[in-house]
Amino acid sequence: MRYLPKSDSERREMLAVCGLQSAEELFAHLPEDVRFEAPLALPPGISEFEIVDYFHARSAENANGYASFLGAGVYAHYRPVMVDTVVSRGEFLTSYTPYQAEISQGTLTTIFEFQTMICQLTGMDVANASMYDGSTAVPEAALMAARITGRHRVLASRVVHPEYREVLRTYGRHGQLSIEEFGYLPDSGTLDLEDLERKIDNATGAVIVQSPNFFGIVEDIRSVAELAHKHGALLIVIFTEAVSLGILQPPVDADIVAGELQSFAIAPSYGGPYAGIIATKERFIRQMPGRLVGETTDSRGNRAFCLTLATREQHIRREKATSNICTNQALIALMATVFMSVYGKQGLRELAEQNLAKAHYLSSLLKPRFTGPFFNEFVASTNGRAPEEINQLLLKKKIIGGVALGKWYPELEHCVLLCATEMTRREHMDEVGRAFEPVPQAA
Amino acid sequence: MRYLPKSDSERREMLAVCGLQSAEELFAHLPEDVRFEAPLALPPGISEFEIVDYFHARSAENANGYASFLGAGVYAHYRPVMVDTVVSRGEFLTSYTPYQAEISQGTLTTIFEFQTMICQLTGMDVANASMYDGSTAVPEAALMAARITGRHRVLASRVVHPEYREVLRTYGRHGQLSIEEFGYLPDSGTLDLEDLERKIDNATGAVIVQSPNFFGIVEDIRSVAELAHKHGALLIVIFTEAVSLGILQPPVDADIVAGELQSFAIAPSYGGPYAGIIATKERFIRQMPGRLVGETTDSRGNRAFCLTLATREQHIRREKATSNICTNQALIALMATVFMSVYGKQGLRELAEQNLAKAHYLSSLLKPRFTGPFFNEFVASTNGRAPEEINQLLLKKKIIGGVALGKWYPELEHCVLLCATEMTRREHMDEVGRAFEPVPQAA
Amino acid sequence: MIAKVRSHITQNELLLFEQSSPGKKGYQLPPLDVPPVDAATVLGAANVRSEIDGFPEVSEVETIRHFTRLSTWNYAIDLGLYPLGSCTMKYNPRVNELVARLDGLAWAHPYQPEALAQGAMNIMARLEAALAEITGMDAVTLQPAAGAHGELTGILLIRALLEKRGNPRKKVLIPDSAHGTNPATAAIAGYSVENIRSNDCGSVDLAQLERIVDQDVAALMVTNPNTLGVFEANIKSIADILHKKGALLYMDGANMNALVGIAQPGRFGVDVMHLNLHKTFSTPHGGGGPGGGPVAVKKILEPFLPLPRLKHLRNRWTFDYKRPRSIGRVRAFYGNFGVIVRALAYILAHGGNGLRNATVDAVLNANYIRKKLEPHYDLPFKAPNMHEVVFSDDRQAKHGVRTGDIAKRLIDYGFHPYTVSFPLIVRGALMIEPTETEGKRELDLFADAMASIAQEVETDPELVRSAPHSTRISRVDEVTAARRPVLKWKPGTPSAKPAD
Amino acid sequence: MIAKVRSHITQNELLLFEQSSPGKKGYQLPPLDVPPVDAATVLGAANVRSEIDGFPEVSEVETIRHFTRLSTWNYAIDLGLYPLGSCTMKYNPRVNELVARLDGLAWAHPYQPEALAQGAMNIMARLEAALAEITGMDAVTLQPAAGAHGELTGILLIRALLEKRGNPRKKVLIPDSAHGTNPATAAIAGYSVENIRSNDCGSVDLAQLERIVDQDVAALMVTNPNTLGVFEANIKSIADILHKKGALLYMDGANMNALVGIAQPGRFGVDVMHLNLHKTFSTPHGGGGPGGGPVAVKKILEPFLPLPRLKHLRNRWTFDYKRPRSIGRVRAFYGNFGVIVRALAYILAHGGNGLRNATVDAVLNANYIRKKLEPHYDLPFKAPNMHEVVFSDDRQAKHGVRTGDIAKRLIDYGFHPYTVSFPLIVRGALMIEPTETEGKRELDLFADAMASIAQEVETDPELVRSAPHSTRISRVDEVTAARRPVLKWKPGTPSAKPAD
Ligand SMILES: Cc1ncc(COP(=O)(O)O)c(C=O)c1O
Ligand SMILES: Cc1ncc(COP(=O)(O)O)c(C=O)c1O
Repeated sequence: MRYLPKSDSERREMLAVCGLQSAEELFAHLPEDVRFEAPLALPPGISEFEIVDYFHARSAENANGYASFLGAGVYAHYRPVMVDTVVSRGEFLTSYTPYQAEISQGTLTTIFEFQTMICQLTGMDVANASMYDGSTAVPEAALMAARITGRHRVLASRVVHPEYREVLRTYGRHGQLSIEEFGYLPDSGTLDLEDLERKIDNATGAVIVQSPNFFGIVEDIRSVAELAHKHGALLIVIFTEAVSLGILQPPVDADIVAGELQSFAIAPSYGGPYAGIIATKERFIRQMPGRLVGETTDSRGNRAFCLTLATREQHIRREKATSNICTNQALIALMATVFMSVYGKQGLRELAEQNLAKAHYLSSLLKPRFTGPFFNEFVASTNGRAPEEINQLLLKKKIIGGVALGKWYPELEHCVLLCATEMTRREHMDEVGRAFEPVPQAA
Repeated sequence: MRYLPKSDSERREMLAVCGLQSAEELFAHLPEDVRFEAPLALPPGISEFEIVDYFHARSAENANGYASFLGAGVYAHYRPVMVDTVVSRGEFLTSYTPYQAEISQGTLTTIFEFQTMICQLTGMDVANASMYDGSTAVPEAALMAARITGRHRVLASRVVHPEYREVLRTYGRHGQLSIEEFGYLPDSGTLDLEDLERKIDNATGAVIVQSPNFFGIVEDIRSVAELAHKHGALLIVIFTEAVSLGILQPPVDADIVAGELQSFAIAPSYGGPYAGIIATKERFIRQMPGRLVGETTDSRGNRAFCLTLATREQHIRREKATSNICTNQALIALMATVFMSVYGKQGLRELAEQNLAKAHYLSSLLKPRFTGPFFNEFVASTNGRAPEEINQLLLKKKIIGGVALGKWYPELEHCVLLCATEMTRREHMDEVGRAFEPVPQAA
Repeated sequence: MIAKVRSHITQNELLLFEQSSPGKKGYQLPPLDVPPVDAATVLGAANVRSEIDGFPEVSEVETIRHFTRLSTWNYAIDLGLYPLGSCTMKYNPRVNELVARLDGLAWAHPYQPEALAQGAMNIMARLEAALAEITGMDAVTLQPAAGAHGELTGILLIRALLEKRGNPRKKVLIPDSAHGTNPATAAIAGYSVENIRSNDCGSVDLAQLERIVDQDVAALMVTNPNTLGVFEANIKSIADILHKKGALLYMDGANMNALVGIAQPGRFGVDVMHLNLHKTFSTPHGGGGPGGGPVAVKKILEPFLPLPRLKHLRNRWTFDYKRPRSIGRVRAFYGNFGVIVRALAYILAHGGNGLRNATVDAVLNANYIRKKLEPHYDLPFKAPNMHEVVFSDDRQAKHGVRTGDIAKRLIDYGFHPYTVSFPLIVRGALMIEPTETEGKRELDLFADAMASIAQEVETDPELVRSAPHSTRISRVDEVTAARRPVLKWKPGTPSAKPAD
Repeated sequence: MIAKVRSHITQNELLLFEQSSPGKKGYQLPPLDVPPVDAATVLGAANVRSEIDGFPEVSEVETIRHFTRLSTWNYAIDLGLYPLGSCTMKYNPRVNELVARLDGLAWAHPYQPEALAQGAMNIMARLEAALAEITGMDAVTLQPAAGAHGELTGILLIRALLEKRGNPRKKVLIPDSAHGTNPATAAIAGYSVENIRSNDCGSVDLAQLERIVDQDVAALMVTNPNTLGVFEANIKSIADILHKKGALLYMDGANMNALVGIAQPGRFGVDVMHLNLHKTFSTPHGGGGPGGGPVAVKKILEPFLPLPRLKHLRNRWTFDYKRPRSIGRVRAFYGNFGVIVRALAYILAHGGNGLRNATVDAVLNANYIRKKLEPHYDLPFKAPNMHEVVFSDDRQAKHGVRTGDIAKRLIDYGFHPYTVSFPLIVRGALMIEPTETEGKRELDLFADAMASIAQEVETDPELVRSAPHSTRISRVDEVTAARRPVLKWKPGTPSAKPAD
């Protein structure tokens, strides 16, 4: 088989060295009753040509050539060719976690650059080398806050991504965290500060908000921070649309920032792999989950990088570790690193401005449900029509419409969350505008 | 601009170093009347996103998703993923001709392996590092033969690829070669040895034949060789379908082999870039065109490779060089090298056998025009129907039929050259079979 | 004698920030086809940031050179043997990279209509079925993002089942040979960890287990083969002991590369286990991730699996969200789909028999290495090993050379080191896992290198202690890195000579 | 001081043949969906070969390691400055690689129906038009595969025109500063070559030219800017002299990177010229090729261009084969289409003004290098230079160090050498062309290296003469290679230590 670099004669030689007649003897020590003699009920191996063919066929069964207005945590941004060019280098693609610094400086250096750029973007002091994704970064941040404050009550905004909140509940379920939610304002679509004020108390360890929130609306971080800090709680700020950081005030008043970098040249890929991050203030470093790369020197005094502060991690601390995470999303974080390098300071700003302009053009054609300021997605009202009905019209035009919100927000059953990015074309937005126009009622 | 790694401040610094105020001064010495002040009448530069878009649109204007029976010098074989993986390595893709051996051993080693494998395939003693393509390798081989024999008369078989013969005529046109053709046998489709015998004389420097010939038919090289050698002429054997060498007797009786490697994982790419080769006998080395890599040692006695016998080449010999070729097809030859490594001894044989089987299945559904043995393409008779008519029927089924031969061989006006490879599916061959079935005549 | 590498020039390279100059660009955007908006107006001036301090400004050519140069400082599977024990660093087929990037898959949005996602759902369903067959379990979830994530999922499933039975219980038992993620996971899941000592064959001690399993024990997390590469011969009795007391058996499947096609955990008493797609199923490690940590369970745990679940209804795949007993989501969306695609491509390439042959070669390679190195290194546990083998630095320690030093010296010989000082039950462990994708020649060169180092330890220990000597940077000061952490670039730094 | 590189380990690697073992496989074919045939039966036993002696048998993982390891022995543009004079080694945009591989383009067969090839024909037509605009010529053919091939095409066009005028004439004039392909081309085209001496500014001597141009002269092949990087100021007078005598002016466009957007050859008397897509238009050199050598001509030569010609008829592109005066094909099909795609992508990316800006930066870089190196190296020709600059080793020769030695020493400093001993009119030439895609920092490091080597020549000439010292192989014995050519691997070889 092409993945097995041995000829049969080589196998025989090696068995001989091991003093064995046949390969089966290698398993002779296994208890009879655990050995499994029947062949696996899987079809025989196929050629590369057939593999490509098979996945081409599957790919063709998915949407192809559709314009899409889906956002809601996963955004369609252009992926510079440089990104796959870099991550396809075998030296990055097929290397392991850089524990052996002397032959891993390539990976270590890119992670150090990644940590630096995430700090520059978020206004935090330190950022880790990645988490699985944005959704799992949320409970990790909440647990971190609990370790820091010794408090286990968590208040999460209802306009945090619904699936992120579900993940938080799953992690919380076993009792270490007690999670409650607070509402949003029905007119502005921003979080309801008064509701938070009513619910927050001195047992509250963390307040969790998202900005831009799930409705695409920019939250007023400072006032939440003040409220949280007044009660001795930490503020955790989440972002799902990293491109927004190109133009929005960074969440400097947060204690912990947890986010998703999918927007940085990471393909939607039906939900993963993506890259989450956790960034925080200097003083919380030792409670941080995940890997960290630090600068140091080699024995000759040259600058060098290595994994550091490992005493937080499971392979040293075991049950006392700050998290159980081991394998993370290094290669995906590298994609984001290359993306940030390609766009740079001006590019990220200009990219954000284009997203802003496109989304606001789209909103000018529709009836926005909320009044709060938004970045590249917003909630539109269907004027009482079923979102499904409008989306069906659009599908006929090879357009995938927005996300219907009823399933998460019954009160928004006639609302759709639509996203526009630099890739969204005006003619498609105009189509969407037409599809939303009230259908003339037969008298 | 993204391809220009300078900031304006850096430009100013550098101009200052040159003692200049403005970049325009760099061109001050150009005569007024040659300087061109108007901007080029070309649209402004576009983004990467738009470039991809533009070529996607062009690509969509070409055939997509068609089954094809086109061969005639360009063959649709599967391209192992490994091939583009290797040639996309910047170290291979963006390096220059390996004149500086100490930092070019990667390229030099692969070329040495290439030369070796071409010799193993063709049965020749030496092979060069590549020519532009198969068609230009033909006149280069003819000129080489002329240098060796001192004779300028060339006899080319009419079943050599018509476009290859056109290129030969163009090169010959300026008088250094006088080119005549000899025919083929109307029943077998093989070259007409008697016609050759009639035409060959002691002024003939080279006899040029192709095998498998343009009709896909295997020629009897030995008897042509005997005839040519009897008259002191050299035999040049051409191949356009390299995969045939996996199963066919190598042309060991040839003096020069000139061929096209497109079949070895080189995309059809609307006619190029491909890779031609010239291989020959030891004693003719010094008359060979093109680059050669040789084994040697470094000053410490390590095995090393370098370009060699450069005294044949234009940069040393100038007007006395064996050819004017400089840039060749190195990266394409590397594709072929990777292909040969992936398939190897058994794979190339099995691949050839599959091609053989597919083509013979197809021929069993049609009416072959000739009786000679063929590899993966053959001429089918349309029973008097216009090839166009049949191909139009097939196009409706998203099948591109064979090549109509009338334009090159008026006597074959009702014949089509069809090719089947390992990629050709039985159901499409059956469709072709049906399309060729005689249409019932209205009485 | 060092036969595998020679020294050659490699390019130095500054950090992006150190190459940045105002106005350099690596991007261009298409012209805007809608009216521009004023950010301050639509967002409110207070919400608009000033420029991103220190963010790089470089051109495209500098970007490709930056990452290309850095890449040459790495070792990788594509360059040679990567014998990290427990990590299963095998060849990553390139066709898998190609298919994962097909437009219809790479650009699929998790919320696009199911009717326009059948291809993706089909791929997931097919991998779930294949993994169920390989493990001999009843159901599989692909949602976990990595092994540790799968562990957490698995323990939460156990907790959910026990809760339903009336008592989640308090403790999870973990052998002292286990990987760190096991205890860390149990803790996050709210269990206290009780470490159990391995017997002198490195296996779980049945008698001891009998003693400590009681009504407080929720589960035992066992790795099989264990981290010594030794198969837990008593696995069925272990399962019985637990089951008798109403506890469950969790299996860490990180070492499945020793069992695929040979033995099915579902048949030897395992209730729940995870797999590492980035180990056993060849998806690339990418310098630390991404991975995939599917969890396979027996029927009793199936109702608790994370939602949504794939369901086949009227010839169409659909997601089932109506699962009242589910533990809920462990991550957003459906898992690391791109990794799932690669793992399926790997399974399709091998097929049933092929997967078994791969296992056989993996075990053969480990046993071959064992035979070759036994004369030179101490083998603390003599039980037959499967896909990996663990030596100790006992003999070398006498010369003041530890496993970490031998590892660094291996670098000079052109190899990536084995796993150092794990498992903890072996003092100064050398944990070696060659995997099946290594040929005889590469293994022989490795064995020769290890033998030669053993020699050097006796003749010139300092040479080994101060290794590596041939890399572009010498041994790194990890102590200072941790004592005075510098975790991001600051203007003015570096104090030390940069690699330029 | 060497600031740009450090030494690091690189993997050794045997030849494929030396790793081969019977039965190892890197391939698998799909099952045959038609009946197998017996080769001996259908082909005749005599036509069927026995197995291919010595052909490799290796697995997929060995293949990727083989080529990955070998690649690390190369220098490349992606690693740094490649200042080869006359070669225009500029950055090769990666998006061009992507678009050239789009299925509809990469899998287009040259004989597919024109109706199903409009996209490809459109791309070719658009590049023809862009090149006509850039050169200021009237028509362009994309058929030639490289520069030398373009030269041959151009000279054959001239020959065809002159023949039509009644006399093909005998001679082609070529300045002694010309590239070797020029005389080689003229010879193949059946012309005798008359070399003309450059004047002491390195340019064509008008007076001399006046004297020698007669009825036997078919054309002058001039490179402009010439190979010293100097623009032929008298180019218009040169053209006049030739035209007065019924001869034509051929321009070797290899140095167009100095003129794009600045001056159009079509406006200064050139009748026919070639372009190198793999130089001026950024297509990758790929270790020696492929390239593209389009030829641009004035109206008078248009009827003779190779066939087929693209024609726009009723909103459709078609190939015109009815061109009685055409010189015929210079190659099969239509040219190196894949290279054509990349060149067009490059032109689209820059646009009109962008192309001019690139030229300006290219000339700026060359002049910057000139200024920086003038204190250390002898500049034989003082005329203002454009995109490249040529020094001589005059000063260093006094210490017994020649340009070739300095070139090898540059390797230790982390740079690819400049072009050595070309053009021939400069004794011991150092021909330096940085191109526009180099930043200030890379140029400064290069200038520092050159200055430092000039120092070393005075303090320690042997150090330079014996360079390189830091590469995996030291200086190569090219003499023996040529004296006893070993041009293929034979079992039993190598006699020398292999790189393993
Ligand atoms: C035995 C064992 N268990 C668990 C893990 C954790 O898996 P992951 O790194 O995918 O989270 C690993 C891998 O490091 C391992 O080797
Ligand atoms: C001045 C000059 N003319 C002609 C050529 C030949 O071009 P090519 O190598 O594309 O055949 C070259 C490139 O080597 C050159 O530098």
